[in-house]
Amino acid sequence: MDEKKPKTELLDELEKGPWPSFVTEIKKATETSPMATDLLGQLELSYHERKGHWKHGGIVGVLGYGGGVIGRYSDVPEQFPNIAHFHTIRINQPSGWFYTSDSLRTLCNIWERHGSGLTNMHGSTGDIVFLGTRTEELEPVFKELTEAGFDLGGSGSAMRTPSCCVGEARCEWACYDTMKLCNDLTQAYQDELHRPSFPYKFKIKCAGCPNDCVAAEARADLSVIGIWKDDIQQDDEAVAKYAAEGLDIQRDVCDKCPTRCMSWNGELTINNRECVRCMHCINVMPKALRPGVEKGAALLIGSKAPIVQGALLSSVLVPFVPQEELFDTIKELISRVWEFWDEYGKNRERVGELIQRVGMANFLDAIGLDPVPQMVTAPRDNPYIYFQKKSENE
Amino acid sequence: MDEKKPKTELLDELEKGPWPSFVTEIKKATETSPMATDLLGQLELSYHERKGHWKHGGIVGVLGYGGGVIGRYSDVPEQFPNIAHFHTIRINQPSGWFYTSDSLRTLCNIWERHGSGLTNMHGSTGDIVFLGTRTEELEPVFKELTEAGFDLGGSGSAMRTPSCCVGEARCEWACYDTMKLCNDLTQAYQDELHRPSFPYKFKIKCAGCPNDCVAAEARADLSVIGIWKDDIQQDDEAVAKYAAEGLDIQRDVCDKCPTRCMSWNGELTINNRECVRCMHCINVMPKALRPGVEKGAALLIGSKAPIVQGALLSSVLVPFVPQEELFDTIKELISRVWEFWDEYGKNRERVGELIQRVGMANFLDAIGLDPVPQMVTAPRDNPYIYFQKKSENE
Amino acid sequence: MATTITPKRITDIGPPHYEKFLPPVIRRNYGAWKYHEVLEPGVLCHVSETGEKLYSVRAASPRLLSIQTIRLFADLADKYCGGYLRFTSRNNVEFLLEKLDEVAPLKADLAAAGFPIGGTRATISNIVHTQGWVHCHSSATDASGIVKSVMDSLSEYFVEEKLPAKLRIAVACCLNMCGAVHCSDIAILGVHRRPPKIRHDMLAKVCEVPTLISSCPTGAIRSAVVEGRQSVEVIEEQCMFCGNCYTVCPAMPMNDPENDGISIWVGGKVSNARSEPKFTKLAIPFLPNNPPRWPEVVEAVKNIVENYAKNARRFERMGEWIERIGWPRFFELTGIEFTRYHIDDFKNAGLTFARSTHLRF
Amino acid sequence: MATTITPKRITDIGPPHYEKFLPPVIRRNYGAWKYHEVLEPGVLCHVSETGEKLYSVRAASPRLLSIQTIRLFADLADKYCGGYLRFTSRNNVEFLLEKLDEVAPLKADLAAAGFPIGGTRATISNIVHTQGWVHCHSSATDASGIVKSVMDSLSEYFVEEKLPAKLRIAVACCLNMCGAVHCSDIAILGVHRRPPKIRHDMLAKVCEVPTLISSCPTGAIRSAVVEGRQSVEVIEEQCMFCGNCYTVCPAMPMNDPENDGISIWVGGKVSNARSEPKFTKLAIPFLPNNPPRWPEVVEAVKNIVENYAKNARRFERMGEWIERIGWPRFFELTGIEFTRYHIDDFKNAGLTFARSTHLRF
Ligand code: SRM
Ligand code: SRM
Ligand code: SRM
Ligand code: SRM
Ligand code: SF4
Ligand code: SF4
Ligand code: SF4
Ligand code: SF4
Ligand code: SF4
Ligand code: SF4
Ligand code: SF4
Ligand code: SF4
Repeated sequence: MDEKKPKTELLDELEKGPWPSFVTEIKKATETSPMATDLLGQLELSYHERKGHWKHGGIVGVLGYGGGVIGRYSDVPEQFPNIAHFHTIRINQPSGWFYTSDSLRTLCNIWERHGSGLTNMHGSTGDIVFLGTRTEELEPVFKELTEAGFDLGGSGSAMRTPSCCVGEARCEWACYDTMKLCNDLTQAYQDELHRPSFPYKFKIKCAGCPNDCVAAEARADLSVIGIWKDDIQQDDEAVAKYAAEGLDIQRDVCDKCPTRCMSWNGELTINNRECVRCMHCINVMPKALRPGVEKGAALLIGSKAPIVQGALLSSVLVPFVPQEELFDTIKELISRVWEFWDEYGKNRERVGELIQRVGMANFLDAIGLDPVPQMVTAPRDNPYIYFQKKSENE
Repeated sequence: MDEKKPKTELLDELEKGPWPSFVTEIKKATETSPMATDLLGQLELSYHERKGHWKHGGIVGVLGYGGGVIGRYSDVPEQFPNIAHFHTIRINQPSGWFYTSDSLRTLCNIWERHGSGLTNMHGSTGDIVFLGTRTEELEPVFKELTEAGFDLGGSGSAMRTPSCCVGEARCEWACYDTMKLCNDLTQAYQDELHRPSFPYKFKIKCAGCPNDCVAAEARADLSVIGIWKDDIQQDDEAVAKYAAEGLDIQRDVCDKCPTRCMSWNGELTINNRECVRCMHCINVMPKALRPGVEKGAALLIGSKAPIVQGALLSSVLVPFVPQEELFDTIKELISRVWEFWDEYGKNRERVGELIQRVGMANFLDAIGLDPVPQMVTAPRDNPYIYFQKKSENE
Repeated sequence: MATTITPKRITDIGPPHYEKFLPPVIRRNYGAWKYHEVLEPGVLCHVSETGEKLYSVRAASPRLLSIQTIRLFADLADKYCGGYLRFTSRNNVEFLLEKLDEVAPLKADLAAAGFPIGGTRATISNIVHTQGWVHCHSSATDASGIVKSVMDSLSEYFVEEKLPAKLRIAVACCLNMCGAVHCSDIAILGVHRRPPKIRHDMLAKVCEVPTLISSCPTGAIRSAVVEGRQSVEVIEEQCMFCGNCYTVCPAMPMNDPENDGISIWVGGKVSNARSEPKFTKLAIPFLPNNPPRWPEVVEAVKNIVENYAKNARRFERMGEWIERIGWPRFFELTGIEFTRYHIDDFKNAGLTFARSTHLRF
Repeated sequence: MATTITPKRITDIGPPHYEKFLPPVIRRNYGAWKYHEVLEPGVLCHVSETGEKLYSVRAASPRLLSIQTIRLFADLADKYCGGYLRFTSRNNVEFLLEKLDEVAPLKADLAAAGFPIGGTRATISNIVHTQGWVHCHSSATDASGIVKSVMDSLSEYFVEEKLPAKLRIAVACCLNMCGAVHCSDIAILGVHRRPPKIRHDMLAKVCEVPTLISSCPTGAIRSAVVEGRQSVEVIEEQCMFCGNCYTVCPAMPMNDPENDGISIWVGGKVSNARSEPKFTKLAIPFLPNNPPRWPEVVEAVKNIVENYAKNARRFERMGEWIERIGWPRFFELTGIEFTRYHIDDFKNAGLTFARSTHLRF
């Protein structure tokens, strides 16, 4: 490319230092894309003026899809004509973010032909993000992507690409096959992903165990978090070995157990009845302790970022589903949740907010789940009970 | 008295069993009062019909006072004419509920002359409660009470009689003189007690230490709870003696310490820096451990029962006031709190509710207190900050 | 104009000063107590820095006392305590002795008069309670009768120290919750389950309609004209039976013998010992009002107490025990059913949803 | 009517199936991993029930990657991993090796290309972040530049295991908080401090006024006619600068270089290990936007990290450490000022008031 390099005295500062530099990345991309050059220029301007230079939104997309593309236009297009349009494309990542070098090269080639050559690997939701192209390139990109076996992710009031931790592919603690479940759910909900028809966005994340390496607890409308029902598997010899190697089992394991249900006197005893399956002891002694053998997942509902009613963490909806039953149970449950949300959800109201508004008990009624004490940290502490008129046998 | 005894087959059941019976008490009172007889009759009726038989309120009182008497009228006066009126009188208890036998007899005599002969020793707020008299008896009772050195308590939207734990009179843990403070405050606020002029009630309770034997945390608009600032006083010999006598110091003391800041290996070490002064270790080993010597109290604000905005616990307003400064500090603080409450409090809005409505920071501004981290369990977790326009040097 | 000299009316004198009610041993050792021992349930011995000792004997009281019984207490105080006694913050009566050898005879006299001795340390002390049908217009149940029935069945826990820790029970007869019902190990609470029955005939005369409407926390009350009269109506689905409307307006009575009853709450506390003060949480949403002995309530409380006694660790209050074993296990052990009513739906409800996978099965 | 045969458009195929991207060693041992070891920061060894081993080498990525760099990664995967690699949930890249002796040369190649290796176990892993000035219209600050500046100063904590436990940092450029900023050990958050500057000229044309009004959580937006045009006005005192109005209406821009800046939050987590997941809490309400290096932000984060590194116990996450020592001490140790802004005044604010005397001085 023979574009003039913009002056980037501020951004150049960000090429110094040990951490890999995004500025270097953009500069690299200028080799193949004039968009990258103008991005550099506009960004330098933002750095000088301490403010962004993008216009508000703009709806663009590919035929038949209602999402997957975030429209973006420069507010200084005269100065930076190559990024007058600078839309991003969200692409369903393969479960667990595994790739072959060939598949990556295919993606790079498509993006060299049709976009800025800049990506996010990956977006915060988990998608492959192609960063910056023109409206007229969207259909060609889409065509080449689908031909290569890739498809768009979600945006707007739609299902978003589910994501998962690496799970059974590389983790001894996975209590179910996270990658399979994530893939199956992504495939099952292609329509909901591509054609926004919900009150707001809906995200699913699948973590293989309570360590929650995909941060489902914090940012999924439906969190599937692996857990076991029986006792921790314990190898006493291996425990002894950790102790011999200098691990302070009392201080670092027992005293950090949230329920203090472990005791150590040369032998480790776990009161599994009181264990809350937090993973700590297993994390510290992976060779000695392992999740039980009766495996499955807890289904939690409703986490999200703070806008507008305050951030929510996912809360327990079904305490345990055996691994074999996960896919079917989730599909059934989701269909009931969506039905209720469709009918009662307000515009831009996430599922978690809806539940808070209508009350958990009413929500459970609507989706046909019985209340169980695992759903709450404690029963109500206020006496404001809406006693129902037709009460069973009270 | 030669009144006919009513039939009380249901109430009679409540004279059986080991616990002292209130029915027996009412029956005893019939010896001196026909009101007691009719009370028995009406109560038996309530027991049959499973509902109360009192009319709604009614404002009665003594000259110049706006409270201290709860008006009460039977809704079946034809059946029970002696309790057609059945007002209660609330009387300031002496601090710590100490009495001489003579003072009690004086009270009994007054009440024999002018009322039902039934009392509560004491009401839930702490008052002496004279249970049941006629409107025309109110002035005579009041006259005799004041002559005997007693005065009325509060009711309605007024200050209520402060109360306190036994404190230095009989407790080794009192961090300030609860009875003196309680008495001084009661005397200081006689006008506010007797002439309702607040948006709602205002209660003060004084506990000598964090054990809070007067339940201030739960039910006082201003809670004064004794605490010390320096280190727990520790007597190692006495500790050793407890251990020798069989106390499991590790399990029963260290493991129950909320911050686990104690350790035991034949010698007890307390990391006083992390101690939250919960009292547990002191409670278990009163001969070995004692509060520190730098004593005073924490001032907490705003607890109350659930009506209407939900129950509140008292929350920290001033983490520590040295014992000598308590009375003056509280008086100054209360005057500022009342000023703000007077101006901004809604009708029937307790101080705790007001603070929640306007925000703690605004409340602090208004009463001229600086925010300190001890006031909160944690800083805010939502990003909805009302940044002020004129911000200092941010 | 006739001039009659009236003696100046005495007002605003406050309570008598406590000092004159303190026994000499206390006056001498005020602020100088060093430590205490519990000699047996109900008998405390406080030892001063000077070595002096004070013996306190705590006896149960029904709180609702006749002047006859108060005179009896006064006589006992004269006989054993130089005329001094006190009441506690839970309405027990305490006799304050200087001599240990007078404790036994005092105990005998109290026992003979029907006043059990106990309530110290790891016992069930007196039940803090309210007026009920004895005096209040608001009550959904009686208070004293429930207290008597429950304590009759639990009195062994008052006179003997058989519990892991203190257990504080409270009774309140309506949602106003006079007392510290909202922070008790076990709370017994009268509840209504039907909306107010509006007295359209008198409403406009006795109540200010705007105040009434704004008194309802859920906005269930609407202004309405009924049979040509200015009145209000209640949207039934929005009413959660708090009774606040009745407090401000007599024309909104809540009483309903068929639907009023009792709820049971557990796990609250006020002390800061170990854990922070806690609110009481719902255990049983509803039990019938069954005077004179409230057998369902007695049974329910006893069941909870016995499970606690059997399973909690030493020094663990009810709420601390439940937090350790988890609520699911509490419901399992007690056999209490977990229902939709247990799930909070008030203001901060979301914060009670289980927001982790810390799960016990 | 001309008939052109168009090839059927491929849609709704979803992502490629992951199986074809799994290296053979994983395919063979899928679901059969037994345990793992961390050989050195950034190098994991997973051992299967069968005894087979998988070596994973984790390298830092700026996340914003050019196709040039992705091709470089692909080449390295070909060279060492039979062409297989993956990315992590925090945007690092992981090379998956069967042979231990290829780890060292791979590391050398990565180092030469400028990609540090680390991020495992008790380190600071990659900063999860957002678009900032690179792509988003909402941003109150940049994201990538802050990440680069902060990680430059903290990279020792990535490549060496010098911390008591994992430390997760996140950056979001506005209150929408894309990512898990609200549950991170340290969160860096772009904030506005002035209300939207209303574009009355275009408002009625581009926005639906009722939707706009109802978008404001505090009800600060009112309909108004300005210079004869239908528009809105904002009650300044009621605005807390959330930007939700701008999300629904382009005529409400929030950008303001003088007043936009950064806030710092601490003590969140998402894992269920030991303690339950926690929200991040406010540490510093405001620091200026100072590109290209944000020295104030770097300094503030470093200060917090170093205090944590020095004072926390092993296995204690940031939030767990602070809860143990108490917030007063956190503010004391870090020298951060506690202000009115730290006291919550949002919906459930009351529950953050210290409702006990559990006090530390
Ligand atoms: C690209 C991405 C950030 C990134 O750099 O990675 C992103 C970018 C935007 N997000 Fe996001 N969000 C992204 C992940 C998230 C996440 C994290 C997640 O999904 O796990 C969250 C928090 C979790 C959640 O959903 O609550 C998130 C919470 C939001 C919100 C607040 C939603 C809420 O209910 O609280 C908004 C505002 C909105 O929807 O109106 C938002 C809105 C936006 C918009 C569309 C801006 C807007 O005002 O409409 C941003 C477009 C930026 C741009 O120009 O490209 N974004 N957003 C992430 C999506 C990439 C991907 O598909 O992989
Ligand atoms: C007599 C007493 C109960 C008892 O048997 O001991 C009592 C009795 C009444 N209380 Fe109470 N309260 C009594 C202590 C309490 C306490 C405990 C305390 O003060 O420590 C509370 C909880 C703490 C608090 O203030 O929040 C309490 C919270 C209420 C409430 C709810 C107030 C609130 O803000 O949540 C009401 C309703 C109201 O004020 O409208 C109330 C209202 C009432 C009324 C006046 C009924 C009414 O609807 O207006 C009761 C009159 C009963 C009667 O006929 O005698 N009473 N009330 C207590 C006063 C005796 C005394 O002076 O010593
Ligand atoms: C007499 C009394 C104070 C008064 O001014 O009247 C009192 C007196 C003592 N209390 Fe108390 N407490 C008294 C009501 C309370 C209350 C208030 C209440 O029950 O409504 C509490 C808060 C209860 C709660 O948390 O719900 C209370 C929580 C404590 C505690 C903390 C117990 C705990 O582990 O949570 C202690 C320490 C202990 O028992 O080890 C304590 C300890 C004591 C000591 C040992 C203090 C001392 O050294 O003298 C006294 C003898 C206690 C005993 O009964 O074993 N006192 N104590 C009250 C007796 C009430 C009764 O008749 O039963
Ligand atoms: C590769 C990755 C999953 C993936 O599918 O991509 C992963 C992989 C592993 N995690 Fe994780 N975690 C990964 C993100 C997470 C996240 C999510 C996040 O950071 O956004 C969390 C939640 C963090 C939080 O709480 O804020 C997470 C919380 C854990 C924990 C719990 C740590 C704790 O004490 O709170 C463990 C257990 C441990 O480290 O002892 C764990 C343990 C592990 C183990 C040891 C599991 C195993 O046996 O293979 C893996 C190697 C960890 C290591 O780095 O030392 N992983 N792990 C993610 C690597 C991200 C990165 O590049 O740094
Ligand atoms: S969430 Fe659990 S199963 Fe999944 S990668 Fe992390 S530790 Fe392994
Ligand atoms: S998993 Fe957690 S709760 Fe269970 S024993 Fe281990 S440390 Fe304790
Ligand atoms: S509150 Fe403290 S000082 Fe007062 S009586 Fe109870 S233990 Fe003693
Ligand atoms: S007073 Fe409480 S916090 Fe302090 S050392 Fe004793 S048990 Fe621990
Ligand atoms: S709890 Fe209710 S019914 Fe009972 S005394 Fe208090 S106000 Fe009256
Ligand atoms: S009882 Fe309470 S909720 Fe029902 S109408 Fe009256 S005030 Fe409203
Ligand atoms: S955090 Fe805000 S500014 Fe940053 S990408 Fe998300 S929506 Fe845009
Ligand atoms: S920024 Fe938020 S609070 Fe301010 S006007 Fe807009 S929506 Fe309302």
